[in-house]
Amino acid sequence: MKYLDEFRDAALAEHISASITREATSSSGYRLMEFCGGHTHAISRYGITDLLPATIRLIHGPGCPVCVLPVGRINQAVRLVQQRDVILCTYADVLRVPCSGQMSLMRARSEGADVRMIYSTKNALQVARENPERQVVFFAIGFETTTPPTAVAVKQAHASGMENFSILCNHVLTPAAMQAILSVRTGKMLDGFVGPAHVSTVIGSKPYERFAAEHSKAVVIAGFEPLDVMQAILMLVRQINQGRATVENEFSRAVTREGNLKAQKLVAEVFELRDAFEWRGLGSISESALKLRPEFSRFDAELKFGVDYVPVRDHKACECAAVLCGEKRPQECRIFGTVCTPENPVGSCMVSSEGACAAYYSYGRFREELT
Amino acid sequence: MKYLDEFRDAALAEHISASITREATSSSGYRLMEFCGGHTHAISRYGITDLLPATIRLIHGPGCPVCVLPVGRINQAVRLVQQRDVILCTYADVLRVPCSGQMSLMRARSEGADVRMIYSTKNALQVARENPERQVVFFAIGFETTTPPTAVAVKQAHASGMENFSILCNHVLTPAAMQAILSVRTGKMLDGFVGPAHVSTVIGSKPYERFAAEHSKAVVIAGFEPLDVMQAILMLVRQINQGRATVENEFSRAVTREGNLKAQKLVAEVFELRDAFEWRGLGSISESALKLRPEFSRFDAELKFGVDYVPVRDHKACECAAVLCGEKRPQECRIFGTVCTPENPVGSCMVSSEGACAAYYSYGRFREELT
Amino acid sequence: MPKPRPLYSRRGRVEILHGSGGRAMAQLVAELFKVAFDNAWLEQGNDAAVLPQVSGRLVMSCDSHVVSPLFFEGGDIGCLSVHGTINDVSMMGAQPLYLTASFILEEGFLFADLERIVASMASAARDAGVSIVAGDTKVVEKGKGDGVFITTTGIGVLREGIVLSGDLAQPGDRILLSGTIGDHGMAVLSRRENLEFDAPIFSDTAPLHGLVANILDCGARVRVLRDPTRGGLATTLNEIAQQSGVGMLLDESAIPVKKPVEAACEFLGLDPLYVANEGKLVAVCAPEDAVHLLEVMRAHPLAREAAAIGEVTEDSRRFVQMATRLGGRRIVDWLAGEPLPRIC
Amino acid sequence: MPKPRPLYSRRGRVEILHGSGGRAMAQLVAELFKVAFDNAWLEQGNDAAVLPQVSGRLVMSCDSHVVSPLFFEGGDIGCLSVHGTINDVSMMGAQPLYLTASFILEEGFLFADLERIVASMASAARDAGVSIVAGDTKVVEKGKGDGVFITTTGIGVLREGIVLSGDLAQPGDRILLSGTIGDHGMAVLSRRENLEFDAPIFSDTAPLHGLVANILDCGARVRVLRDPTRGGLATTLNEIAQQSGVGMLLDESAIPVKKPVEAACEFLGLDPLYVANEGKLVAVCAPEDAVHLLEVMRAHPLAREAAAIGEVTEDSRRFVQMATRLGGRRIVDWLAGEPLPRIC
Amino acid sequence: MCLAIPARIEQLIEGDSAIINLGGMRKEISLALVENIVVGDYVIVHVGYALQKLDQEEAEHTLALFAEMSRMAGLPDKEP
Amino acid sequence: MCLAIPARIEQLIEGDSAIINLGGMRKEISLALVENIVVGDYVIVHVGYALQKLDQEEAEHTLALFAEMSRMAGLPDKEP
Ligand code: SF4
Ligand code: SF4
Ligand SMILES: [Mg+2]
Ligand SMILES: [Mg+2]
Ligand SMILES: [Mg+2]
Ligand SMILES: [Mg+2]
Ligand SMILES: [Mg+2]
Ligand SMILES: [Mg+2]
Ligand SMILES: [Mg+2]
Ligand SMILES: [Mg+2]
Ligand SMILES: [Mg+2]
Ligand SMILES: [Mg+2]
Repeated sequence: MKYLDEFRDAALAEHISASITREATSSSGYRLMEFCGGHTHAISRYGITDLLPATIRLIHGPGCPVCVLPVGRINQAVRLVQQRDVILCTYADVLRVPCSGQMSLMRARSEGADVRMIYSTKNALQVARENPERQVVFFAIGFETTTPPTAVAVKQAHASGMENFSILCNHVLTPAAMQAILSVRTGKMLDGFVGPAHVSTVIGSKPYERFAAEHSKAVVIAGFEPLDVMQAILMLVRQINQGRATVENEFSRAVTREGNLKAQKLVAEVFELRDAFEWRGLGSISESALKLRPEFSRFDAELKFGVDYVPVRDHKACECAAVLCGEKRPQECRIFGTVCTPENPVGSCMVSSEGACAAYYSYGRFREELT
Repeated sequence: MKYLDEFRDAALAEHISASITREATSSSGYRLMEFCGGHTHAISRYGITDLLPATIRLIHGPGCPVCVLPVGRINQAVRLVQQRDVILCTYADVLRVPCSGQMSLMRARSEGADVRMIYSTKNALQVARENPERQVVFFAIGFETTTPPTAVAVKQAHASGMENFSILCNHVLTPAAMQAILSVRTGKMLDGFVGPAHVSTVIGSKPYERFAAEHSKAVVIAGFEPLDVMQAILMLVRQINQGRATVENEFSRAVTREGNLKAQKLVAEVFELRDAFEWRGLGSISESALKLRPEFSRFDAELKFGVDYVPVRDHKACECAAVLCGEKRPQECRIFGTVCTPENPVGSCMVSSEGACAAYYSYGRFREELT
Repeated sequence: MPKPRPLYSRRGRVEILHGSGGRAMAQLVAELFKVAFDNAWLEQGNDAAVLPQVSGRLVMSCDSHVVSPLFFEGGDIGCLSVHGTINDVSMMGAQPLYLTASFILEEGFLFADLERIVASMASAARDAGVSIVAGDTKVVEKGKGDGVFITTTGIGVLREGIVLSGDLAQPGDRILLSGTIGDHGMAVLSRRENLEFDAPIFSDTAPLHGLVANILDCGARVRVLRDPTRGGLATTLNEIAQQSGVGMLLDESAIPVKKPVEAACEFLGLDPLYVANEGKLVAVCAPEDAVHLLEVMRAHPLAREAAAIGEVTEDSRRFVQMATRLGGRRIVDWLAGEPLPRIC
Repeated sequence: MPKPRPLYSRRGRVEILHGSGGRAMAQLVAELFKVAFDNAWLEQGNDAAVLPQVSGRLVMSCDSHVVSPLFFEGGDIGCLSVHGTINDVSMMGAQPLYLTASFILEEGFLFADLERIVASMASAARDAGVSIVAGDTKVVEKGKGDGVFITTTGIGVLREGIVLSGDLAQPGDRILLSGTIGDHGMAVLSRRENLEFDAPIFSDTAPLHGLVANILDCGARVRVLRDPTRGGLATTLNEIAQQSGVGMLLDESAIPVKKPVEAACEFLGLDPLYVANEGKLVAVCAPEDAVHLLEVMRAHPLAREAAAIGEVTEDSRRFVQMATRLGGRRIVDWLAGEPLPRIC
Repeated sequence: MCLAIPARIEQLIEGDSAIINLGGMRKEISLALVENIVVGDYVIVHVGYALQKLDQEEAEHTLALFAEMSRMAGLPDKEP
Repeated sequence: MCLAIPARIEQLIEGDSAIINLGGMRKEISLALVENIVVGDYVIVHVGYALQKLDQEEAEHTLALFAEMSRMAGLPDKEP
């Protein structure tokens, strides 16, 4: 597969590895946050840790939309689909996220709720067209990548006068999360970020510039292939060694400084900033999420069905918040691997294979006895 | 079972049989119509034919609500449930009645329509209560026995302000059918009727008096147990031998001259006469069926959903019409037992075990080679 | 590393992942099925069970069980699925030895119900002396199943000299029935939605191999054994008549039916001849041996009410006829359609 | 009396009465199943099949098949249900002989589809030299099934001296895989609603007993054979590691995956290690015999792309680990949850 | 037509309903179509409704008539 | 986060859509979020939408950079 296989080459990996090992010699080490779950996944799946020197300390970031969704948001969707005769469509990733009362959308389905897995917002519109007498709600989640497709769907529903389609909007913003990370202890101690890949194809590299400028953090935007991640680490090591803090773009084949203006425009037409939004782990962050603009408010399932968001506390043993801030490693959660497993996740980080806990459990736990 | 077992006694049957044999000696024979499918069923199931002399010729009447329903009425129900998102409830007997295009309500269900078997009108109301967001239609059929329970259901729906319940009304009247029989050739040749059992518990014996008075037909109202039927035959033989033509009541344990006035009143409150109704076999008969009174018209599914009754011809080889008038015996239909079988009925008389063709096929066909 | 907690709890429900072949399924098998069925073959956890060599002809049969409701007076889908297949194997005269059991679970099915069913299967198998040596678990999406379907296959061994088959009935042979009919079907119907009624009616579900062994050991010349399940006694007799190319003449008054079963049938317009049984058998035997065989059957706890109900006749049309209790005669036909309650 | 017309036609649909045990069911069995599967045991129409005595240990296994869609590139639920069970029997080293097949049909299912499926089963059984000797047909109400579910149980015979079991893998043993992984699962997924894609991907469904015979005849010391079906190669290897109390170390670059399968997996966020196969096997053998065994496997048409993919290690934690193609190392865990397409 | 069965009223229950008993089978039915029903009465039950009260005297009368007719026919009485 | 894959545009189809080809796998995607796409372009596909056109020159450049960095590190070139 062109533009994939080349970025998974073992010989090149060995070269980059050797460079990193040779150059990452600072005795204080390199505390680097891979912002995205996509990076976390690549690191785990390819065993990249084995190719890095001990001076490199990789810290998982909050860039997994499923992981950062607070419990109350899933509760809200479960309540809606259980109490009203709606069809709830969503991406498969969301189905198994645990919420209050040992529930999840998958379990709600198993008890009779009409929850459907879709691959694309197109499918959700299709479901609405095929069930004209029923209400179809799309549970929309994701960062700036997944938001434009939702915007397209809402615009299409608007244009065709659809009465039975709406969304539960949980779209969130990456730069706001990065900003929030920088305000916590762990964040302040970071030396640099492996910056978002696909999010950056949409928003461009420009939004990160203030983190370099104002917080003196090195940022290298990197693709999700293993060589991308390794190269970004090398580039970060070099910036740090040189005492620089700038935004560099390793993923230049897909990311420009301005990003995808067409997509940005579409999003801006349909959505506007929420005053604040609660994130799991990061708490309430102002202007960190989107809501539908007033002219599209009839597609807002929250208003349409009067289902309010009610914040709830995480499971009392759950350390997802700390994990998402990079304050704890998965194996430091005392229910990791016992009560909380991929089959029976207690926290959201154990659900997606991009979640830090799931990634460590599924790919990395052989290291445990070794460290 | 009290009031059942006593009326199935073999020794008494032998006695009555002997009486009939001794008395039914007219060389012109006795042409008696058992009006009801209930009688037909008892005759077949107990092998009563073996207990009667050759002079007794029993002719099946049209008293089977499933048999007399014209194809177009089933088409109407199928159309409704296939084209609209309704739940259609009906008695099991109706499910397999064939209609146009090799369809039936059962087949409509197998293709996805929501058709539900109920045992009582209570169940239909229950379905409506449990599915407030859907329209529930009760396909109401039957003679004067089944009509009062429908009336009760409509009144209850009315009283509780139900918006999602309605009926497709196919309730028909027994005396009108008896009148129609008397206007066809076979009917004119009859010597007497074994008159309806349970219908008469509701309407009483009085409505039959004109058939005795005006048409000089002997009528003996009889229960559905085998001794009831045999006793009625004996009573008819005696009337005929004596040249009398009156209404006698063998089923006096349940039938009075006036019938059940409370039930009659309920029916009259909810229903009124239709100008005319088409019967299979008997054609259109004026004032032979009921419709909802104007004050209950919002429960009329025909009006509510705009599904008209469209008369259609029976299957071209089907002899149900002739069988229902007593003009042909089942085995005289050329598709009997080959194309038309209980598993794959072509005509309605092959569906219910009270239908003349089904009864003959399932219980009596061993006689075929013997005659 | 500490052991992960069990993946199902009595309060939980079946999820798609319990049938996906992964760790959740492995744990379900280990914690539920292996424990309940408790035998070395399942314990091995291989793709197939390796069984000892048997001597004699093998007899093999299968049935899927889809009963609704799953629990009813006198039994449940679990014991039913064990008895149903044991009985089919037994009807050839074989000793049933091993079963496989395959579960198709609907997403959302309660584990508490599944446990109850599995326990019922385990105890039915134990009582009957057979082992459930292999199994399978699939989970289908909500709305694509009906709680649980269980398919069992049984094998048994047939000793030399036993020849039973539906095509061996001969004119003159006697037809014996091991007890009352209609109990199972009416027990299930009495719990069916929209029809519920109360009655002292209990499914007759039971394993018949013990009774069969007695029948085969008594020396009677038995031609056919068959359990009148779906389709009822009427259909089973028609099958035999069809296979053997004979007719039959039954005596209605000789056919035992329990009072409440008869009453419920009357009420709903059903004929007990067409209602399913799960612990009864029909035996066709040489006329000279009928009296003795009937005695032998009646000595067994599962056939105390056994009765001679008719005889095999010569009839090229293969009609099963019956002398009615009123003194007439009629056909007892195959079941046509489904046995649904009538209102007319 | 003339014969009634057939009760099903290609244009018709399954109705409840086809499963009620009456004449409609008898005709369906006679006109469809008996004709297609065509053997003396079904023809007899008894409660169970009486099979000849076999010599050797018996091997028995069952599987329910619930695949959706029913038809896919390279196969359908029919041949799958035959291969699936034959393969489980074969994995113990046995020669599969007889199958039972139980059908749970959803009301409204097209007879044309059923005929196609039954024909596919018949030809798969014929090709594999096994007979379908007993069966069952149930019909469930519309909305309580999913077209058709097929449960098959197979028995086979195991000759003296063959001992295969999942608990026999030893540190040092080699792990061989008979060909590419993920073909079946992706062929099915490519036809799944909301996910449809076009790709030259074909289910690998195939009967493996011929390949197994060659493997057993070649003299190699084989410890375990297993077909990596649901849960994929990853889960199968974990099962073996679990049973044998060992670890494994795989070489990612040695595991064959067809290009389009790899691409489709990438696109949907799936890992081919967890995608089902229906015509592949894993063999664990003594290290000295691995080269020879690989040659033998590659000589068989169903294993031309066979590969040595790793070795058994000592590991009390029973981890299956893998050297990634990048040069790192990771765990290859059991399948957790269901293999659903990811968007993140 | 119109399958209906005589059954004994075992218990009157609220909502103008009753429990009938037929040979040990008990089921709830509606009394909406009949009047003055007491426990011990027999009613003719159809689709879950009592259609009419059974007149027990008339029933005995009919049975007596059968016997009498037989006698008139010069046949032996039915054995008890 | 945000699984996305570079795939080649094989065919433009009506409704602002295209068929992509990825290693032989073909699927319809939407082009609603991108502009000026022609057959032969590579796009980054996410949940059925092209998110961005892939800049093939930049890709080659990045790969060259990898090689160069290795050379700078004094390691042998990757074999072709
Ligand atoms: S192990 Fe589970 S509960 Fe603990 S931090 Fe991870 S996901 Fe949260
Ligand atoms: S055999 Fe069939 S078509 Fe002919 S009269 Fe009877 S029911 Fe009608
Ligand atoms: Mg297997
Ligand atoms: Mg069977
Ligand atoms: Mg059975
Ligand atoms: Mg299996
Ligand atoms: Mg269901
Ligand atoms: Mg049987
Ligand atoms: Mg198996
Ligand atoms: Mg298998
Ligand atoms: Mg069977
Ligand atoms: Mg379905």
